[in-house]
Amino acid sequence: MSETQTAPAAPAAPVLDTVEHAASTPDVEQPWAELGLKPDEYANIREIIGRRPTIAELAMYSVMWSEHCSYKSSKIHFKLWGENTTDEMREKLLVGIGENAGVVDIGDGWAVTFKVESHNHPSYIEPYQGAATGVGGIIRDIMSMGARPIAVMDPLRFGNLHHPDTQRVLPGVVAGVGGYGNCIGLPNIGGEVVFDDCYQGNPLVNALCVGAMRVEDIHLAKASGVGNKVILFGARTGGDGIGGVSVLASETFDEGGPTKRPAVQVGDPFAEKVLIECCLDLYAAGVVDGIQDLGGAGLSCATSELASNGDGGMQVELSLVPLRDASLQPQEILMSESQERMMAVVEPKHLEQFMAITDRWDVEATVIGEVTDGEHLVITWHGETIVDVPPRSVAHEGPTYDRPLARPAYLDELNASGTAALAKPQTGDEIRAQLLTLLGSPNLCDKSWITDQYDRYVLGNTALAQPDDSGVVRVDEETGRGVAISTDCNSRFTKLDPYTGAQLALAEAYRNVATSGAAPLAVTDCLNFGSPEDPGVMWQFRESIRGIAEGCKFLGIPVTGGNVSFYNQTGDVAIHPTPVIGVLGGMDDVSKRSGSGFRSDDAHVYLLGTTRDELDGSEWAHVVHKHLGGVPPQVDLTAEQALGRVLVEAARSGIVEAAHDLSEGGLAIALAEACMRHGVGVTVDGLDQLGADADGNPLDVFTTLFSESSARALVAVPAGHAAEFEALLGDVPHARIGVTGGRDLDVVGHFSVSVAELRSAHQFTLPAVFGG
Amino acid sequence: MKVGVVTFPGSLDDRDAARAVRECGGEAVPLWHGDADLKGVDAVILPGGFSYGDYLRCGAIARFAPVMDALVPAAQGGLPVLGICNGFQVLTESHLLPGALIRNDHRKFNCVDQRLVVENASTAWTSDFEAGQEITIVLKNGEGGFVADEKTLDVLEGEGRVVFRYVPDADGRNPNGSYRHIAGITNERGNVVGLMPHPEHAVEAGYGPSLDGRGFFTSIIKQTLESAATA
Amino acid sequence: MGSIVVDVMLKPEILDPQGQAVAGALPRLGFDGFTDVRQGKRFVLTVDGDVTDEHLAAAREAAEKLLSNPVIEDVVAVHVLDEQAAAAEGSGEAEDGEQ
Amino acid sequence: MGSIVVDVMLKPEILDPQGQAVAGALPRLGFDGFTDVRQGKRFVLTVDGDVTDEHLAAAREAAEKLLSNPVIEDVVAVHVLDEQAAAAEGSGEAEDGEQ
Ligand SMILES: Nc1ncnc2c1ncn2[C@@H]1O[C@H](COP(=O)(O)OP(=O)(O)O)[C@@H](O)[C@H]1O
Ligand SMILES: [Mg+2]
Repeated sequence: MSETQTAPAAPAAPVLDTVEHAASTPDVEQPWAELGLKPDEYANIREIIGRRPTIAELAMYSVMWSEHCSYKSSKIHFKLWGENTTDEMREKLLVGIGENAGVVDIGDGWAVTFKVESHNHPSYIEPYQGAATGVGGIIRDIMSMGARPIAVMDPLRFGNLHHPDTQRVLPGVVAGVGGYGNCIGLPNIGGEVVFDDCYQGNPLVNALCVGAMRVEDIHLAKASGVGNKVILFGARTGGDGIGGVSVLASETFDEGGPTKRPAVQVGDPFAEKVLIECCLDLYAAGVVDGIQDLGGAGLSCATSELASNGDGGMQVELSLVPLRDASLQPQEILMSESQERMMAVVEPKHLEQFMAITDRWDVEATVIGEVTDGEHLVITWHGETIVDVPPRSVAHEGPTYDRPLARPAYLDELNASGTAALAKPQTGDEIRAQLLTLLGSPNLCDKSWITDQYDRYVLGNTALAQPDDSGVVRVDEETGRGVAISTDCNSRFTKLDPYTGAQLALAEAYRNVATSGAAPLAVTDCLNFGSPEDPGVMWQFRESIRGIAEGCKFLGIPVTGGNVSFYNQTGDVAIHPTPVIGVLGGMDDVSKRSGSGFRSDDAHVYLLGTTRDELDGSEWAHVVHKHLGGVPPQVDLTAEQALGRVLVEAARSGIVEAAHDLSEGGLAIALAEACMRHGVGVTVDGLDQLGADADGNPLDVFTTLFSESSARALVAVPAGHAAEFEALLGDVPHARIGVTGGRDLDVVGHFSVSVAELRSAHQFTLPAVFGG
Repeated sequence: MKVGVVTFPGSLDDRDAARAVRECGGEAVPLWHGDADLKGVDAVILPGGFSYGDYLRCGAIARFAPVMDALVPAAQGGLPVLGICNGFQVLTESHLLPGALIRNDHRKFNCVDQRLVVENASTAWTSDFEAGQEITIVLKNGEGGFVADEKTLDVLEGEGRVVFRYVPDADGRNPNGSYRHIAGITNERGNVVGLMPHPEHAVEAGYGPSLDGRGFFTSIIKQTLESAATA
Repeated sequence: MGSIVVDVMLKPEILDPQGQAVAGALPRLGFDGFTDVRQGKRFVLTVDGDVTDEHLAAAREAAEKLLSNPVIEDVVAVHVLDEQAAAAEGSGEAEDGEQ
Repeated sequence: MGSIVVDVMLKPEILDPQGQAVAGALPRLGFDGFTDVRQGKRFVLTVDGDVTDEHLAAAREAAEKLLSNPVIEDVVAVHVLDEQAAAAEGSGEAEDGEQ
């Protein structure tokens, strides 16, 4: 049969929207609104490139200018980071904000990089895969700095423990975090599990990864050197991605159409494990000039960022991209968020060796383009140009908004309704009963149902993990040099006062790290908020950043990077502002770290810091009275610093038997946890004299036990070292409140409870809900 | 004294096993899954991890790696082999050890400090222990339930080839539903040992629940030195 | 005693790392003829007595509600397991009679 | 393009924690009629062109060698997936035509 004449009319093949075609068809209707662009943003794109964008260009701009990739609502407030970073703070920073992850000098030629990111919305839709790919994504960020990933953490927030949807979301998220992390072989060394009704329709799944490398091995995401090859390697590209991709799919095809596009990305931790080892071999061989992970916005992001950060342009032939689904259109390939992919820039003379290494690991690698002179990112499809743009305009010069902000009107009333009027327990028996209630409450109960699903030992360098105050891992096997990390945020405090609450989160993470014996060095943050279009939320956001930035300046530890997650809300109702803060500290020898549990009898127990009447926003008010109101505890960063110095110094001298920070649930919970850890009791005395209210009157024992004043820690020191320890304390307020030993937590004159009873109150909450 | 440690794609605890060998005085030799070459080592460790993602069945694909073509006959000829966790799964899939490991009965991955009883202290890898000794090492897996038919179980018991048993909890349960609380077994000759828990995570003070894992590595090192001396 | 089989597969557009691992292993074992492998789940639900239409309807509902995750999986078949095949399953014989 | 289905089930005497979990969950969702549940694996192997006897033989061999572990599992069926059913799998429709 002779083709063209007699064949039935083929369905009109969609015309390839080349640059040429776009230039000659300026008036074509384009789906910019469906892709989430605003009219002025679309106009802006036309102005930048001097014509209408091709469909491929439109795809790139729309994903790169999305809130997630461009930080368009938040960027304007980021200048607070810079303004609050002193030269002294910068000195320790080998790479600062703006790269895939910041890098900190920890001494002896070692560098560490760490970052926390959110994967909230995908984890609500498909808890297992959402959480798994969240872990996978942050690990690639760390790899792309040239580091070997050495540990992960997972700050998690869920709705009500007893809500049926929590039964769906929590086990899936936990299995996903574990499924990915365990299979890829990274120890999970900590995180958070918080339950609050505000997260019911919008749980928070944040993931942190830390990596280590020699200082000289730092790699950056840039494409330089004309003629250098651009290589895509790792998994094949499929139609994975949410939102935009499906818009494009339906845009281009009316009927019959291509295969369906998945709404959910599926992670392949095995592929990523192989990718890690492969990348490390590539780095060791010195064959990588620039490197970038593929995460949100996939190839659009990787190509435009690499080109934008380099000194030339880039040319890519998109049809060379290995596909999992042959029906993908070029614009879809650009937007696909398929996991477990990386992009490298490689000098031609290293190409052969590069390919030999990827072959050895059975990793598919394809040269898809090269670095060019000039300043354009040019992408072709079977030789025809479909993208020709200035890469900076895609990657770094997206829109920025100065959105209106306003202090929410409800705050006055909320701040006025403190806990003073709430009924407090009067007798020792009542205090005892409330202690047990709190110990079994969702936020304070034993989390091992969750954390036992995570491998905390793999790699053999874990010195501390859950349930201690921070995760501590060795970096250098010769010397024991290593790092400690803690993530924290009490979002009830941020709800009451975002500035103070954010500083309290910073202070808590700082304190946790110091409690383990590490000197705090640097900060990462994951800012989880509601809609930026709500002025109240925007105000919370700005206040939180201000709190963190000013707090960091005071403490002398720089923010190295982080992540912003907006639109965490159900209908009009936003979650509590939740700026999760991760603090990283360094230690010369992590075998000297302090654990949180009492270990032996007859150690002296000290309470360091000042206890005030601070029950507003506390766990006690939340659990016992379902109350949230008043003002959060006072922040005293001078006191935090002094406390931190003592804790680090004491650990270094090897005289600490246990150290535990005080946070949710205050002294009572800290004591109970220290006893339960290794089954060693404590006799506590003299609490009646310990704290004072604003007028200088002594606090009642209940308030002393449950207040959540910050800048406090519990330390146990063997009697023989007590004098040495006291000499270290300087002007840090302190009191010797007890002696370890026995099998009970005995608060003399008030109540006594056996460690066994503490444990049975503590252990069964999660198993009762999720099964044994 | 050279102990080979095999790396499959997806092996995770290979570096840890090598470190444990070194910590206990041996030389660790990396072996690559793709090479049918044991490099003249005196013993081999198949480490923990998720070889090939453990996607089909744990250890099922690793079994067919070229290195196994060399290892299986060597093990049958008496070369000491220790399979830890995924390595144990590879050994059962290769039929060097009987039985199989299935999904934990509670269906969750489980990472705990686990008490074990050493039942057989005369294998190549356990001679530094005493029979009846209790040790605590790390257990971490999703598919650690040891199963076999009754006959096989009886043979294992009868021939003293159960090497480790979990110490059951107060309710008489072990951590993964293993039949007869079996945590580790050996072959007839006593040179091939497989177990789910991880001795390599209990060899250094400050990194792991105890130092009880050292016995595995000191046993094999001593035994090799002795047999070299008598040879 | 009757049995109902429910077959669940990942949606075709969803990445299947398990199937890929098998697909990668087959050629290494000398099986070259297969171009793709997908791995799914097969549930066998047992009922007392013969399988009724109610049972089948319940199985179909359970398949959608519990046995599959509609975000990533499809229920590709719900059918009665015939006696003979069931006997073979019991005795472990391979069988290609279901076609 | 043809496809071969390989069904693998745990041997009846082997504990099946996943099947048990499903069996436990069904009554909680109001499905009372099922007395037992077993969960197995279903592989779909794709070949270029039509399925030949050689393909089937290779699939049977792969099923015994790789896709199942004879110590704990049985290969309960190896059969050609019929076109119609395959189309339904593609489109994700539930289907009880295989009976
Ligand atoms: N999702 C999680 N993943 C890993 N570890 C966790 C998780 N949630 C809590 N943990 C660990 O449990 C312990 C107690 O948590 P938390 O009470 O939040 O500590 P703190 O109040 O000292 O920050 C810590 O070691 C923490 O790292
Ligand atoms: Mg703490």
